Amino acid sequence: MYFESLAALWDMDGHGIYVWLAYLLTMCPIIVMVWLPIKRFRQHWRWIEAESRRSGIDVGGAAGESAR
Amino acid sequence: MTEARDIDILHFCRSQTLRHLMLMVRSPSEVINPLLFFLLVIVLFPLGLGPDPEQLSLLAPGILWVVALLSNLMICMRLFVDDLEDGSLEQLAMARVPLSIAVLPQLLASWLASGLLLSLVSPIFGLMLGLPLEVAPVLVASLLMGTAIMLLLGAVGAALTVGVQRGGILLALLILPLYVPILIAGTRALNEALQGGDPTVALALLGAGVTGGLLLAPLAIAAGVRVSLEL
Amino acid sequence: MWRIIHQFGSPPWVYRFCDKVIPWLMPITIVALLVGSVWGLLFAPTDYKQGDSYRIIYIHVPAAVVALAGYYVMALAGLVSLVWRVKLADTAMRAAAPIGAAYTAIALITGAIWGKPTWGAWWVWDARITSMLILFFLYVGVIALFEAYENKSAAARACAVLTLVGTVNIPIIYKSVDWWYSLHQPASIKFTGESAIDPSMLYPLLLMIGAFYCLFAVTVLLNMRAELAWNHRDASWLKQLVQGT
Amino acid sequence: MTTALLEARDLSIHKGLRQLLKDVTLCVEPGDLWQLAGGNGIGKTSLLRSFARLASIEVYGDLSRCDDVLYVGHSASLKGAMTPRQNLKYHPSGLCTPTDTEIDGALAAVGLAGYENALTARLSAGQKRRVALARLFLPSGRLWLLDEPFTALDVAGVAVLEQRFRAHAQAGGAVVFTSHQSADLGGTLSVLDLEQFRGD
Repeated sequence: MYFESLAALWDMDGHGIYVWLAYLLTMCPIIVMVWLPIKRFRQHWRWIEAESRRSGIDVGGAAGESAR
Repeated sequence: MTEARDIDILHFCRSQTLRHLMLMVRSPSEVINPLLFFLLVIVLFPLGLGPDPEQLSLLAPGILWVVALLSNLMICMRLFVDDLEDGSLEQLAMARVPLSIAVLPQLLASWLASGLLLSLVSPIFGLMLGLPLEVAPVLVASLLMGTAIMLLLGAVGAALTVGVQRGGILLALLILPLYVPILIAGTRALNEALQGGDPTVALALLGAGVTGGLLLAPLAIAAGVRVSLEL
Repeated sequence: MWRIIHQFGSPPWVYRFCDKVIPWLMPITIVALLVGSVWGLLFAPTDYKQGDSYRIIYIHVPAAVVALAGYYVMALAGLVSLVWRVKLADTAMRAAAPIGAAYTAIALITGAIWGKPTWGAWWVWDARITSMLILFFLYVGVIALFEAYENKSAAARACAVLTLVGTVNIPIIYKSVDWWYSLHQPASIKFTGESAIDPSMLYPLLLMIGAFYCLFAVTVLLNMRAELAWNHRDASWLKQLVQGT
Repeated sequence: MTTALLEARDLSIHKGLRQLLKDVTLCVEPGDLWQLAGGNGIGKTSLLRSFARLASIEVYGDLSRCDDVLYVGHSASLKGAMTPRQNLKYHPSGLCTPTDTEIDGALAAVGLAGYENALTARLSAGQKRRVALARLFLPSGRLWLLDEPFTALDVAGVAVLEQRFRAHAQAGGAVVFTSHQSADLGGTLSVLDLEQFRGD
């Protein structure tokens, strides 16, 4: 590792605050950008499940076109 | 049955330009308001920055161009709105002339009534900002070309936002980033002229902008109009 | 003959494509991001001029590169949806716009933070940063236009036109901002360090750029899958998939 | 190219996720008079606009037609600040370059003889509608696509219009118009009831 100790890594002779702040402000949006669509997709998926269970349509199998 | 006479594009463009010029003459406020706006906003800057001519003349190129840009934006906000409301835009799309050519007459008429007048009047406003008269030819030339490109780009934004309620603010958001190169080239031309440098490079760039705009922008305007007609 | 070309890339096909690609692309992206960051932060040598603050380059440059590439991806999707009227290109464009805007924002924020130690000011009107700011407004313009239309198919067509116009203008904007910058401030240190960069610093940078590209692809696919699931919530093919699993 | 002026094969029109019309098939030959009938909101105007190719984003299917088209929509496409004569002379559809005599003749035909130089803004809604319809009396396209041509017209106006339709059909043109009233154009009129194409 380039730095002798963890303290040196954290401090980075004075520039540490900027580097870690930049990384924090990058990783947070990235995590949100990845997590948000997954959450939305799961919501839609559960909604479709509930919808098809509520209207009791047998969608799969030979019936093919849903008997609406 | 009387076969519709074959359409002559030149005649169509001439008659449409005449039509729009006639409409502008009939509603003069549409022509005079942008000029008044231009004057009013220019007056604000000395009030804000102080009356001292040296300082003002340093900032004059930037001020003149930013204000020309904003008044051009104001013109573009009203560009297709009336025609969409009364159905003329629909008929224009139905004309047997390609739509990208059919929109040009209206732009020419708008430019004559706004860009041209603005450019010819700007040396007077320049004087108020301490801009010497020697620079006037470069100012007028750069504004003539600049307002033409800004109208072409603004028309693209106008075509896309005409079908939307309160499309004016949206138009500014879409189009101002595209105005940046014109602003840079225009102020560069003026600054070079002021400092005795050679403004022809910037003026040439503006000229390239006009020809490029005339070629490419109508395609985007036609596509934008077709989208707005779908709503 | 006015005839619409076959609906290439029908929703079910693209949905399955997303389902197939995401499971293996996601881990690759995470690994690449972690390795790149650790490599850049911990193992890469320091820069003799700027000191350790240069390590921000490992997120600033990839974000800037992908932000610009993202706009061209969006313009490509727009072109495909304009010319071949493929509905899926509309969803791709709608998915890519906010992500591209986010990357541009990241590039701006990290650029500003980087500017503080090296140039002493939070905001520096450097050519690169200014062009990035204008690119951000182009993205916001596309998103705003999309939200302004009620009829989303027309919105996609309008955004396609806008992105194509934007694509033509981006090089002009970048060149004119450089030209403007070179007049007022003769080239001081180039922000993104075109100067020959030492290989030990370069490899983590290339890895991070690759990681950001994968991340862009994954987030776009995730957004598209969520969008598809909502747009086709009452389509039978989706119900079968939901029932089937 | 067949002699048909307009040919639509399994055209389907969507509005968002809802399908307005599906499998619309229509072939308009020279001399035809077609009325698109159906309740409100069935999609008459959308179908007519898709024929005019003003609506094309959410329209799928095959549609081919001649280019020589005259379209009159709901709005009268007239400028209030101009006189009826100028409106017709400089009309944006630019279908033809009418001479003044032709314009006066057309305006007289729709019963606006004395109004050539009055400002269009001062005319009543019915009169504005007539100025718009005066375009049918000028040399114009072979295929007419008219949206609710009979609205805001009195009985005399309707009769004049029906007579013009018959004359245009006999001269080898064709008219496709939407109207929820039943127009008595005798045998030549064929009615396309859009109920049969209602989407799901």
